Amino acid sequence: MTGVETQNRLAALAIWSAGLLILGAFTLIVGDIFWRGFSGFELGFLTEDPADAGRAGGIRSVLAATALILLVCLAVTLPIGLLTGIFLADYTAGGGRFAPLVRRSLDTLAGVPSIVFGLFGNAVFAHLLGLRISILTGGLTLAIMVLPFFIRSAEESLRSLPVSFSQAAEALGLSRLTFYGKIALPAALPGLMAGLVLGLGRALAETAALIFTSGYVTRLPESLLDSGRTLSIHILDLALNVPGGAENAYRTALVLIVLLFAINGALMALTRLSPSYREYR
Amino acid sequence: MTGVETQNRLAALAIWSAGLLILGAFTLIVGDIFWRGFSGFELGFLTEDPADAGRAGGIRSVLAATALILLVCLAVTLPIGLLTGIFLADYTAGGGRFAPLVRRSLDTLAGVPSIVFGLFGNAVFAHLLGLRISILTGGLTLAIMVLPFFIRSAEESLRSLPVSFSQAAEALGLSRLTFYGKIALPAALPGLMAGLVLGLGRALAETAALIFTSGYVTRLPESLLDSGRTLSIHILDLALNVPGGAENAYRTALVLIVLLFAINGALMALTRLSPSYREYR
Amino acid sequence: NSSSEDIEKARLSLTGSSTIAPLALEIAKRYEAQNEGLRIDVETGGSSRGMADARRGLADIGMVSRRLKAEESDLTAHLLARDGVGIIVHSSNPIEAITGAEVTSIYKRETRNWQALGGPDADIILVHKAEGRSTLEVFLDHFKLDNPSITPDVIVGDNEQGIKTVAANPAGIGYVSIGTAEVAIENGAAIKLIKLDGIEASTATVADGSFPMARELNLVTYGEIPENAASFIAFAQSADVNDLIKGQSFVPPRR
Amino acid sequence: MRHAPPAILTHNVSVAFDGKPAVSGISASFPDCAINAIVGPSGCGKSSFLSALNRLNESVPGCKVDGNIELFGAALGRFAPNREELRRTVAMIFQRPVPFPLSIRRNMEIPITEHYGRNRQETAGRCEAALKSVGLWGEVENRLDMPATQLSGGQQQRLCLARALALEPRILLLDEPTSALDPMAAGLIEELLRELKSQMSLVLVTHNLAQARRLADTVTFFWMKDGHGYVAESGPADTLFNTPREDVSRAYFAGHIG
Amino acid sequence: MRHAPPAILTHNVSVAFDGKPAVSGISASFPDCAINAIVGPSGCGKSSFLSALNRLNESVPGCKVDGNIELFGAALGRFAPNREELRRTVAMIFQRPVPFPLSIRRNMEIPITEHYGRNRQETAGRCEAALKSVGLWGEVENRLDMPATQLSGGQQQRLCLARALALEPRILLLDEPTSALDPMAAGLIEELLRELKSQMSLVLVTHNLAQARRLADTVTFFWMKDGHGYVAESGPADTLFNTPREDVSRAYFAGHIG
Ligand SMILES: Nc1ncnc2c1ncn2[C@@H]1O[C@H](COP(=O)(O)OP(=O)(O)OP(=O)(O)O)[C@@H](O)[C@H]1O
Ligand SMILES: Nc1ncnc2c1ncn2[C@@H]1O[C@H](COP(=O)(O)OP(=O)(O)OP(=O)(O)O)[C@@H](O)[C@H]1O
Ligand SMILES: [Mg+2]
Ligand SMILES: [Mg+2]
Repeated sequence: MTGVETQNRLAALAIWSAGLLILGAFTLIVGDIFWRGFSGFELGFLTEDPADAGRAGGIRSVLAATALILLVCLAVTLPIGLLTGIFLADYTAGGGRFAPLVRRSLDTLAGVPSIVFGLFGNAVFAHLLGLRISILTGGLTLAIMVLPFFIRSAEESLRSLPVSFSQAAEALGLSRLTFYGKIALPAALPGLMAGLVLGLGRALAETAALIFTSGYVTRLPESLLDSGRTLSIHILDLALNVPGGAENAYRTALVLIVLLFAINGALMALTRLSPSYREYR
Repeated sequence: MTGVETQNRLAALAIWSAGLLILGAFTLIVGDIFWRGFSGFELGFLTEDPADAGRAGGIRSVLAATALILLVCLAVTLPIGLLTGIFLADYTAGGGRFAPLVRRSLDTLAGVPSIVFGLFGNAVFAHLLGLRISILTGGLTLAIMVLPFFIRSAEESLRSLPVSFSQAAEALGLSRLTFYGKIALPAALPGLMAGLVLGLGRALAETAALIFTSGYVTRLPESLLDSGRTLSIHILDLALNVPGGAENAYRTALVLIVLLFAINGALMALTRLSPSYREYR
Repeated sequence: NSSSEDIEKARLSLTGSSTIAPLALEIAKRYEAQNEGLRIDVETGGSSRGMADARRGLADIGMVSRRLKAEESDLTAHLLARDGVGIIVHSSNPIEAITGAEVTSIYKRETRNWQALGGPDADIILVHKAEGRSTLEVFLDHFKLDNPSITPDVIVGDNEQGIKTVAANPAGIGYVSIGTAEVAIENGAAIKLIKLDGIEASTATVADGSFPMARELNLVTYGEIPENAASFIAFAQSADVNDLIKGQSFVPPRR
Repeated sequence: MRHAPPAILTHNVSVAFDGKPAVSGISASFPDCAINAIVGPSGCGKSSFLSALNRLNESVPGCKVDGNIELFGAALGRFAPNREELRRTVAMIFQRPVPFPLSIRRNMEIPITEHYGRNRQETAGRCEAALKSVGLWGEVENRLDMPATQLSGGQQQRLCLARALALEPRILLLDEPTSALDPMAAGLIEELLRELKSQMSLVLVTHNLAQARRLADTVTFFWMKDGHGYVAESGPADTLFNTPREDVSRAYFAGHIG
Repeated sequence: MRHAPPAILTHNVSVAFDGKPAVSGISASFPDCAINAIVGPSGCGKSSFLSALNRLNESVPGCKVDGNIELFGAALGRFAPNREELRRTVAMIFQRPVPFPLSIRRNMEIPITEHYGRNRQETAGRCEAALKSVGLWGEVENRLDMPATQLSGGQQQRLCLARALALEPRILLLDEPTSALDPMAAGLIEELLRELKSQMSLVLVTHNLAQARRLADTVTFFWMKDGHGYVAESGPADTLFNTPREDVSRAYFAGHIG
């Protein structure tokens, strides 16, 4: 059957085409942003606050608010996400019948429209808990949104570790805390980082959930209880509501993408520093 | 060191708390939607078209448009996603130096704000390719958005298969097409389905990318070139722009969540039918 | 082939302000029902997109939720309805009326406590609209305020958001679309509309022209108006749609 | 009058990973219709050498095979026109049974239709014949649609054998095929191999010297020097087990080393 | 005058998975300061039994251990107040070396600080002593911060031994500790085990009869009946290898079965 060789070649062709198509789409979308965003981009854009509804000035305060919101989001997502990831990956941690329930809940939450999270965050954090429309409220709401993604990817990366690690740790009489803290999480670092990058990406891209929670203010935030707008909301607002805002919208999108690259690169570099790295490409 | 036992107990406590917290948040958010959405819910809500800007009537046409957009999205995502997933998971398929580039691109795309996809889809599909604001344009735009997520999870589930499968297939002289089509993809089904559920969830929840691409029209779509609004846009519009639209917004959210559960359940049931299932919990 | 062209001809597209879109959608539905074979697609994306798409010919008609500015005179505005902007406070606030001078003084942070207006001893929480919102422009315009001089506690984007914020802050004050506020009050939101300079803030006073702070909801066209579009605009401006306008909590203009 | 050429003849074969040789200078000759055992300690390259015989390590990145391999007197390239044909003719069984996570039927059918085309009746016939030849037919006849992974380890290994035999190979490579099985299951497989040697040439890598003693017609003994494997001694089983020539073979077969 | 109690004494121990016994009725006695080999074919429950000795299979869901186990004359529960103490005292080495994917130093330090607290100097001392005792110190002294996974297989296994020895166990369980190593590396480990037996009791599961002959003081031979393992014969190594009593032992040690 020499048809097999032909088949192999066809398969390779299809697979490569798909890879190229994705790269093409990426180039088109990101290239477009770079192209338009770079024209007339000046460094002052990063150091000035927005003026004239965002048409003039820069995005300093928006960057600051974005960073703060991300930090709040991370501060909640990381511990809860890792613990829940362990919960799901490790049957002895208690998984049993309960884990599938949690897993199903997460999958459902992942599909809830973000506007619903926005309304929820507004009702619960902003009003019920009295945190107002603020960076704190926005970060907490984002955390709830990002958690389903982060948890699932934390679960996957923990699950992909060989069971022999856990067995060897038990044989050495190590506590579960030691095992997870010093062995499993460091070993799963590359996967965790990938999950974090995805989660942060989603957080950076979010708008609908933040409109009701972190708000629109373009003043430089002074505390976590101040309102502040993120890069994505700034882009949305410039694109939708501000006539003549398109140029700065693209510039902001450019900044956002460069930021994403930077976060991605930084986390990967961090990963490469860990001795666990070589084992798990 | 009996501290070890205490540590173990503390770790278990923390892990369980995290699991419970997630379940609590889920109950709160989804419970709220169910609670409010159920009050005054009638079956006619599913069989009538929206009236009075969505305050009255039902969501028949919105459901139809949503289904069509999802189908278009799936028709593009599934083949391209699977092929690209194979490309990334299988070094011999060509990965090499090229795969990390594709992987990085995908991670970046995953973090691009959806409004940018919306603008892109509007410019490229709607106007450049002349597909207008339509279900087709919306579905294609969604596909580009969902692909990064689906591809990464397809890659993960293929990668988690034992290499011995691929080795055994080679030893039997099977073509790569046969191996992937008849052995690897069926074996990776549970993971693929989970990825699909996540991707569909994201597609169902999307708004910003669709406002500019699939549109706002509430007429029952007659072709893929008609404009049509999805459940999420309907919810957003009712919540933001239609005074007194909150009730029907919650009812629509209820339908959306039940739909998600149904899709999730159906895909899992499908998975369970496959003989590969038992091997992989 | 010719039939598909016919379908092309019988298509009319509107895009723009998300505030107007629900109303335009209802009007379009009624008009379609009266004109067999015509299809009207209403899309949204904001006032600025409405104007941009009308100019580029991507839409037949744009929707703009404010009066056109002088530099936008290349477009033709067709008044569809009015929307009053009223001052709201928390329903537990005893204040029932306010003057223009008091509003100015509050928003300039000269008056900081409700006591100064005869209310409770509570620091006023200022709720303000985001830049680019037409309600904001109407508000600034009416009180001759300069936006950068205002330092609000909360900035919101939409009317619903403004209502939610004031409802949650007993010491809050804000301004929103009167029609939207009326519906919210009917649905039990903890806010109330207060008199401005002695004039009741209601859709009725907006309709009779006595309430001063209002915005226009316009359909806009660029250049020659095709026949299809012209007759739709005529319909949208006729008394036949008054019930729809009121249904969306807006106010029909005097015809 | 010339003898028939051996089933496998290798000359100076070496296998290297990333430039580092795992085995080198392997010259061996395995007759047809015989069980040819390869024995030797862990890591001396038995599996690497075995995979070279059906070019299975070609898809391992960084792996390079050098030297000459002849099958039934023809160079590897001339013997089988392409890789798939080669794999069909030179089958391979692994240490751990690898049933695909599909039904028993699908496990059998996929390779058969791949090589012989889609012919329902012929496929069913081949499938039944192969399962009978490994003694599995009676055990699974009525549950061909059950997942193959639910079979016991021994049954799984026999299924893998049947899957390969259905393609009518002329050479069967076995890499420690019983070392993960319990003694009864291993016994069944050993019996099977004895039956199969009337039809083909078998190359059996094993750690289990007792097994080699029981089964082998020829023995090739691998040992390690300078970090890579080489053939320390080879020949008829009797000679190696009873009168080995080399010191290292004598020590190994007497149980002093390895 | 009474003899010292054996290091390990089991009475009627059985291990079952999901209700299905893997081994049952194991009564055995392993003296201190000796290498006690467990031999037998695959699947007869050697690993399952070994794990029962330090309660390692307690965390395997569905696994149940029955019967009595005494260590140095004390019931398991009295011998070590809790599981962690037990694991420290009864160490276990696996077939494949399991270095954690961390530096060599971290691999050594984590268990030491877990059991003896954080004391920089004491930790370093224990670490060095343990690495010296397995002959690894000279090889890694200058690169303690390199990933342990970059060591060769033999070095990894010696690292695992050192990691366990640093905790000063009294019993060392070894589950085919050399079967994945090349003969030189295996030789080093064997030598090490011979040295260690002056300090503790070793239980060595091995497939390699030659290895058992070389090392064992006592031998316990597992065989299978009715789908589960049992002890067919046990006693001093000499007796078992030269004059086994049971038919099955005779056949197994002569290489006729298994
Ligand atoms: N894919 C690979 N990449 C790199 N090195 C490899 C690979 N496969 C095998 N090796 C190396 O080649 C050498 C021989 O390995 P091989 O598996 O052939 O030995 P073996 O005799 O079959 O051992 P065993 O009896 O343990 O199966 C080893 O040193 C091993 O590290
Ligand atoms: N985690 C487990 N779950 C279910 N069954 C198990 C598990 N571990 C072992 N078994 C079963 O217990 C029996 C004995 O297995 P065990 O690994 O103890 O044998 P062994 O003598 O060590 O074999 P080998 O020499 O192959 O290592 C086998 O039938 C196996 O299927
Ligand atoms: Mg091997
Ligand atoms: Mg074992």
